[in-house]
Amino acid sequence: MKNEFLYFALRNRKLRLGLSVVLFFLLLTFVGPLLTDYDPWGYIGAPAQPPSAEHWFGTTTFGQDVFSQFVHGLGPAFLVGALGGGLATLIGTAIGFVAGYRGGWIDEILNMLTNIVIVIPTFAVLLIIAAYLEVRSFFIEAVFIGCTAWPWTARAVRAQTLSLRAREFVDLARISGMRASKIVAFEVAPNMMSYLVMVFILQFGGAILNAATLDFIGLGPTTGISLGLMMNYAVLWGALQLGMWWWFVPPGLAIALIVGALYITNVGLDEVFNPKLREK
Amino acid sequence: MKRYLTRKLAIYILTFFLAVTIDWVIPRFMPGDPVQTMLSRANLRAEAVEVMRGYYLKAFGLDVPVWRQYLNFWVAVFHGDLGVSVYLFPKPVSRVIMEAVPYSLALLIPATVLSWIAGNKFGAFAARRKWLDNTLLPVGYLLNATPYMWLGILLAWAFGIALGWFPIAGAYGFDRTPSLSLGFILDFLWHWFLPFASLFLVQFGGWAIGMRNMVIYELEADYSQYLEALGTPRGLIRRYAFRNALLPQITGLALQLGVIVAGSVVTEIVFSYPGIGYLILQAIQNQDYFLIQGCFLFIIIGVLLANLVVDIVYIVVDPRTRRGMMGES
Amino acid sequence: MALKVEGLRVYYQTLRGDVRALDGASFSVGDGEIMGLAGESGCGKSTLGRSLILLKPPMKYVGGEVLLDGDPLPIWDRERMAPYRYKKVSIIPQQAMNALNPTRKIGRLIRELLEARGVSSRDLLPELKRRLDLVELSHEVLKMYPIELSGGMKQRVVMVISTLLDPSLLIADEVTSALDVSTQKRVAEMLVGFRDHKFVRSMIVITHDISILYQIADSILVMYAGKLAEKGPTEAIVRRPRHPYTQLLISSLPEIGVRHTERRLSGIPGSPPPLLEPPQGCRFRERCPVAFDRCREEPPFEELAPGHLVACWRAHG
Amino acid sequence: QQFPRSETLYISGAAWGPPSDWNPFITWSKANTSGTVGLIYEPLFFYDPLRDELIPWFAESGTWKGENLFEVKLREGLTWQDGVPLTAEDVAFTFELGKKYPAIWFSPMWDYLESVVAVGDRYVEFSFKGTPLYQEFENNLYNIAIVPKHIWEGRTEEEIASGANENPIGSGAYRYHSHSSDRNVYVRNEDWWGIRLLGLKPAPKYIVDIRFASNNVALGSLLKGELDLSNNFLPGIAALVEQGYVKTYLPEPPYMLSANTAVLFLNTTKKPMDDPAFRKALAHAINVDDIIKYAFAGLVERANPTGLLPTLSKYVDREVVEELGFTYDPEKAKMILAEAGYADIDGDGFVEAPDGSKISLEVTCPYGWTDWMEAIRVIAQSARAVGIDLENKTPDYGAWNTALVSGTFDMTLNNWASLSNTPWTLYNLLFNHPIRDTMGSGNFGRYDNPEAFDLVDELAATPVWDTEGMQAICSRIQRIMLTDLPMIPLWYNGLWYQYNDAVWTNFPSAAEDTPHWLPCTWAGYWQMGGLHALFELKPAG
Amino acid sequence: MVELERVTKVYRVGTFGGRALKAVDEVSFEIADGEVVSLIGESGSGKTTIGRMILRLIPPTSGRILFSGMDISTLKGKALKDYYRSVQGVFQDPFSSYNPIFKADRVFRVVRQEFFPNVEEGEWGKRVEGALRAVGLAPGEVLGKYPHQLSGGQLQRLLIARALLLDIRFLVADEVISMLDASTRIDVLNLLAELKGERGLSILFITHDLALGHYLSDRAVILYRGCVVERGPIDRVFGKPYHPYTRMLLSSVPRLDRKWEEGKVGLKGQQAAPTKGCVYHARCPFPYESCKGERPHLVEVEPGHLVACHRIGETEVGKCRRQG
Ligand SMILES: Nc1ncnc2c1ncn2[C@@H]1O[C@H](COP(=O)(O)OP(=O)(O)OP(=O)(O)O)[C@@H](O)[C@H]1O
Ligand SMILES: Nc1ncnc2c1ncn2[C@@H]1O[C@H](COP(=O)(O)OP(=O)(O)OP(=O)(O)O)[C@@H](O)[C@H]1O
Ligand SMILES: [Mg+2]
Ligand SMILES: [Mg+2]
Repeated sequence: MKNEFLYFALRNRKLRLGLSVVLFFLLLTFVGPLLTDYDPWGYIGAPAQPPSAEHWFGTTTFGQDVFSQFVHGLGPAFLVGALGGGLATLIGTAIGFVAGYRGGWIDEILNMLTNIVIVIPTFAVLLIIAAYLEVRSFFIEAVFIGCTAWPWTARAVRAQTLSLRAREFVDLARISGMRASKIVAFEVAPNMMSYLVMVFILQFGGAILNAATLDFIGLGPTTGISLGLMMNYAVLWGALQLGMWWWFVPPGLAIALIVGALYITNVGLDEVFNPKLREK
Repeated sequence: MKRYLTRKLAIYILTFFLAVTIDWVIPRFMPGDPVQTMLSRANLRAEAVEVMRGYYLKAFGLDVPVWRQYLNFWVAVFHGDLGVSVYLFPKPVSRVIMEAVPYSLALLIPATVLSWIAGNKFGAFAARRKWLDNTLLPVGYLLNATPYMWLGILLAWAFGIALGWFPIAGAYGFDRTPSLSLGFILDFLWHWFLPFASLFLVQFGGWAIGMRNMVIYELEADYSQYLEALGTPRGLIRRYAFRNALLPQITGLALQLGVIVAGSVVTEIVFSYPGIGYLILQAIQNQDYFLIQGCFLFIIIGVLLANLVVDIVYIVVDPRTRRGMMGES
Repeated sequence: MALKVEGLRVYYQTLRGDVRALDGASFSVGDGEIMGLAGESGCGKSTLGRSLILLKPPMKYVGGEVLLDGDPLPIWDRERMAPYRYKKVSIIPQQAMNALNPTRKIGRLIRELLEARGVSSRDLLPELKRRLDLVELSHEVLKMYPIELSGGMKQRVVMVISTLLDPSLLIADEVTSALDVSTQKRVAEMLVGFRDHKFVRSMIVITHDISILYQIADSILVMYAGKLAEKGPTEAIVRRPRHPYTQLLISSLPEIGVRHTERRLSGIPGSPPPLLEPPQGCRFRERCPVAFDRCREEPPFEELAPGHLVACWRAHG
Repeated sequence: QQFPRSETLYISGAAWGPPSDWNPFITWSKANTSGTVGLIYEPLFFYDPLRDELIPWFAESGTWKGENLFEVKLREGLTWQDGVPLTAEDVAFTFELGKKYPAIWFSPMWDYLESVVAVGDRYVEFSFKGTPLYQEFENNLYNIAIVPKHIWEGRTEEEIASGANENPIGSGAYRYHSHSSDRNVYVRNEDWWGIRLLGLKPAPKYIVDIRFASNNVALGSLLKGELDLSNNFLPGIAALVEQGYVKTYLPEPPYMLSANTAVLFLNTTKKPMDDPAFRKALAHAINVDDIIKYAFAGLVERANPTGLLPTLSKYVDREVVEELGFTYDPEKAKMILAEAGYADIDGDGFVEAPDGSKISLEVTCPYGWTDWMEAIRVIAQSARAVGIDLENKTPDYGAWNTALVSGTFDMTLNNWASLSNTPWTLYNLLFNHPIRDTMGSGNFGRYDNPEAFDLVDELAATPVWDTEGMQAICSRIQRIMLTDLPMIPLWYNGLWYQYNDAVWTNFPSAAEDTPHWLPCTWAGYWQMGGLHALFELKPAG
Repeated sequence: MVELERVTKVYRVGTFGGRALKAVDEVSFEIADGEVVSLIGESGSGKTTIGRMILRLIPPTSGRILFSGMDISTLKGKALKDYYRSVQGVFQDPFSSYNPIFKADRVFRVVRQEFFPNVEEGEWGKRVEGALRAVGLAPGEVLGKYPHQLSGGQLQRLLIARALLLDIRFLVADEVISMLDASTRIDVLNLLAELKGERGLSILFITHDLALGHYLSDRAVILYRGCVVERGPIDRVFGKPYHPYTRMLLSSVPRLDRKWEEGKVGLKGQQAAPTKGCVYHARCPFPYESCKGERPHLVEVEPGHLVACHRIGETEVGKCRRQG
């Protein structure tokens, strides 16, 4: 059974493609900073240079090295993705489990909460809260994103839990005297592992996008560098008008590729776990 | 049905209440004193500032205890009075918003509706069609993964600056004033196109992929198998699958509304399109908390209404929910 | 002969190799005959039924041919088979509960289904209503969604739909298994009624419950591990089974009136062989109380008495 | 096309937000409709900073008839845009609004103003109690816009102090035409009194004042020739000037005139900024040239250590500057630090205070002010280079503003003293007093020096014609300032100005054959040369 | 041992629980020590619900369930665990009774964790082997395998073995054999019969298959729409059924010794849900007027044999005592 998944996983083109792109960027995150010794903020070259051997991705209007900014910006993207996506997954899963397993009025209340968070335009709240903090860090940004992105996960996990809860092995666990929390942790959750992984992947991608959006409109971290911030700077300093495509293309492309690859990985995984979806 | 609607309505009302409260609370606890901020721009002598501060605190209704401000706020909301903008003083917030709303809607509604329809059609069409599925869907994923602003920037750069085909800022040319003339409408559409396209494309990718996955599920469902066993042409089976897959997509639309609104905010920012999103950024940057409040309130109401519409549409389209709600009789 | 099957082999393609779910089946079903298909779970009953109408991956056609009313059925070709489906061969699937599109009213579903096959639904409406009456459903169901019907009602709706074009052959796969005794009885009787009314010419009724077959079937075909074990008239199979498997199967069925304190029944020891790499020779050999050396060879499926075929060396010997 | 291109001047750079009012008394928001004062409403005088002289406008003349009496003589034949004659009554009415309503910005004038009386149709007499604040008064003369009594007298306090004043009727060269969220449109007032009385007629029939969402969009429009004159800060403009795509006032660096002084305020209530030696060291540490080079791409000039703009250079005491001025000299900075007892004790590369406590400071500017964000980055780098642990932080505007006025920041940039006819404007900002809980109008670092405060007060009360008296006081202020360095003037923010002469020509510039006016459309600058530039424009081709 | 006293269960159904569905309606019966009781009824008659209530998986809406005289709804914590030491269940679907991602013998480990944390590894292994032998499984064949590698019959036996590890006295067997093949069914049935005989186990045997019920049980309880319509010793109920429903059920059973009589069973009546009167009257071949208005009580027609039918009270057995 396990080998079968592995077999399909190795064989799945989408999974392979998606994972290799993500891994490539992950590798770049770690190796990239070693490839360049320019300080991402340092004024180290002639301004507004197109890509060259010296500056692989060219320079900004201030003469900063775009490649250096780019590789240093990848880290925060992954960080926010992992942290924000992880938090959203965690909250969503916890709420989904409790609502689905406990049922009754707890379910009703959690449902109501979920509905409310879904209906409230969280992005607008995010904007306002982000503006509320004097100085913001990637960590705080990730926490925000995590705290607002969980509802769909909660819904999905709740539905899954409901259907698992009706399975007889849960009854069996109950008449074995297992506590509810234990049942959720050791009977229900392991069954949803593949699903949770997929949820996490989606949340990961979503968090990266959200963070980029926040950074772009200037509500991201007030220190450090990120891909969204790069785009923000590029646009603010007229990179479009001055034709400095090398400044704004790489960060956006990287985000699109990473998130797109994550999505494709997700479909790949879905196909691996769900025989019906496999390519015919 | 009635019971269901009452429940839903209750949720909506509660949400509205909470959201409006959050809306009221957050800006009030933001750092910075809006009146001070406003006056510091005037660059006056200290004596004048003191006097004017008192005057404007009163004008903005900030001279009463917080709980009163809260109650006053609710009273005002029901009178459609959202206060006076600080940043656009002395313009009432409601008027500022009303001027921006048409532009936002002009972008958001067509982009969302058209991308939903087109994305779903396309996704359903591509499902289980090997060639399309393998070539065009990766593009769909990439589109859906593209940050709204980046696509906007790319389009603006490629079509606005490099090729110079479209303008990249504003809702209409600087040499025009709004009118119902053909010239103006064409000019408006010309300005509208790029922001619309970037919103449309990103969403299109998402819907197409969602639909493709749903349709594959449906095509594997028992009823599809049965129909196939009865020799039903693929056309009909696909039609059924499409229709059934559409239902989750409707719910998806409701779930996505928040994201779409966020997308339209950044798109408006990229294209300096004078809608609510753009306004909200201005309001935040200028600490105009009455305006922030107003924009947010408007978004809340908009999203709530859209959700309500989606909910109702869902009831109308899906017999399963209708039945579940009405009981078996 | 309404249906004649010769050496039909259908495998499932899996990672670990082919699952030989149907490994050479030859039998025929006569005009107006209701043939029961019985056997343990996983012995290939559904595979046989499905392969006669819709053979699709991971099912793989390996060999054999099928003649329906004298015409060969191109069962290996999904496209070419299409015109035969419904009109000639029809099926009541195992998951009848979920077989109806949940978002279409029954009436509309039927109309669209018929029109897609080029049949005028208006012409068929009176007949449809007559058949609904026959299965004791009110005409109101046409205006209902599947979810508004109980399982038994859906089952009957599917029965009516599947037979609306009077196919020559109907495959009814486990149609009664999920029902309780009273409904089971009525549904089974309705199946017979369909045959009696000539809605269908002949029928293959798949079930693991031999006692139901005893009530309705004209003949019974017993399968074991992808192979045919025994076929014969119902009475003969139930009263004088020749294959040891059939014998054991029947003797393990508790009957009303039997109590364990009085007569202790016993099951068949052991379990069926894996179909991935089935053993040579008789596949029942391992569990057979009367197996002997010869069973290492594959026993032929041969006629012992008129219409009574058995694949067992002992029976032949 | 509603506005024929050849008759329309497209400008930008003035509006911060969508137009919201046309009330000449709401000074902070009139930036959104910058032409309210200057194009629609007019003050008694204009002021030309390039020549440092008042230009009589409504007023034919203004005369000090003694220390306490100022008489203005109006021109003959002035009219409002609705045709009603403009008389001394209107002037008196306008000034008296400040007496009646404390919420009007110039009402503090009435501390020393006794009365403003119309004498006949053409004379207005301003009489004062005690010594008037001459400097402020003269500044106000060209900043207070006169409103028509016949329209405004029926209005309530609220309408006057905070009304939107839609469809404004003024006296100026342009009338309100229309507006939308990203523009103001003005149309020439063909009946303007100036055409008759001064023989001046602005060339463009229409002025469309565009508010671009971001400067880069303005740049795009300017390059395309959709925009004629831009007062936006456009990064990268230097390269485009070199390539001849656009033009600026000066043909070579810094390209721009100076508009105001960027000052680094140090919070003197906090350690170690309370130590003059530390402040001095910091002043020597900051690499202003780098700021100019990177943050502004060479578009600005290093500030005089006194902070006074070039237009006011006659008030700079060169000897004092010579003796006490600071330059970029990191070695000297380190030396001063060392001498004052700042040393790196724990070996982390940063100095500790003489008492051994750690120093860890922040320099701030509002988030989104991109050029300043780069500037404080350089400041922080410079400071770290001499061993001062300084980090650059960019809070949002509101938070920044709160910290600024309540004195919770360490160091921050500010440039709120605008181009003016008097050095008092700058010193009033730098040495604003007394020290209150909220310092909303200057002296954010809460530098407390009664001697300096007295000098500023003395300057305020010095008659404007007494240049020498002013110079003497300024010199003493400068000595205190450069000795103590409570704040560090760094560079002059540019008067951003670039134009495209495809449609209009004869824009002001430093070139010999072009007019010399302050080419600015910002609020408050129309009367400082902006309008005059329009008189000189010529259609191209 | 186990006694149900007027137990009622009402489910709230519909999207928001808008409607009430009475799944079990004032059911009373008891199961004595060492007795096997069959709970028989059509689909949806509430059999599983009763079983789950006894296992305390769901609470009754009203009424009491007593175990050795103790109301089980009051059990908590340790007392509840003790209850589960004596009372266990085996469910219908052997495949879904196992967590598919774990090995099947995990069910034993859970029992050890929860009930015998102090028993040593080796000792425990012996006990498991003993239990497996008791249910006729070779330990080597089943231990360490995943559920999908085992047959349904093996899995059901594993579950029974699991119950045996505890010193159970009462077993709820909910349709334990309906998913099994005809040939393996009988083995599980025999196993249950042995347990009863050897260990004096009481069993509530839930089934809709009358033949199986008869094979195993001492007494039968016939349930229709949540109501007990007839109950009594198995021979009596099957031998001389009084209630028309019981008779209909019996006549519908497909048998190998005789063919069905022509259908008397109507299907149409199944849909209506009577709120008052006899639950069965819509389908009853010989209804009285009174059947519509008044719900019949259980009446003892012969010792230990109770029937709820108006016809009984008036014609066949004149003098019988009315029961609760
Ligand atoms: N999709 C599949 N892939 C691989 N093997 C399959 C597949 N479907 C069925 N099989 C195998 O084929 C054999 C026959 O299956 P089939 O469904 O025909 O049995 P059946 O007799 O109908 O059983 P049941 O009574 O459980 O319906 C079984 O051993 C089964 O494991
Ligand atoms: N969790 C539940 N929520 C709502 N209704 C339920 C629930 N469980 C069971 N029911 C309903 O209660 C009634 C009795 O159900 P129960 O499962 O006890 O019947 P059963 O006799 O075991 O039937 P089957 O033979 O089909 O298992 C049915 O109508 C069923 O639909
Ligand atoms: Mg089958
Ligand atoms: Mg049940």
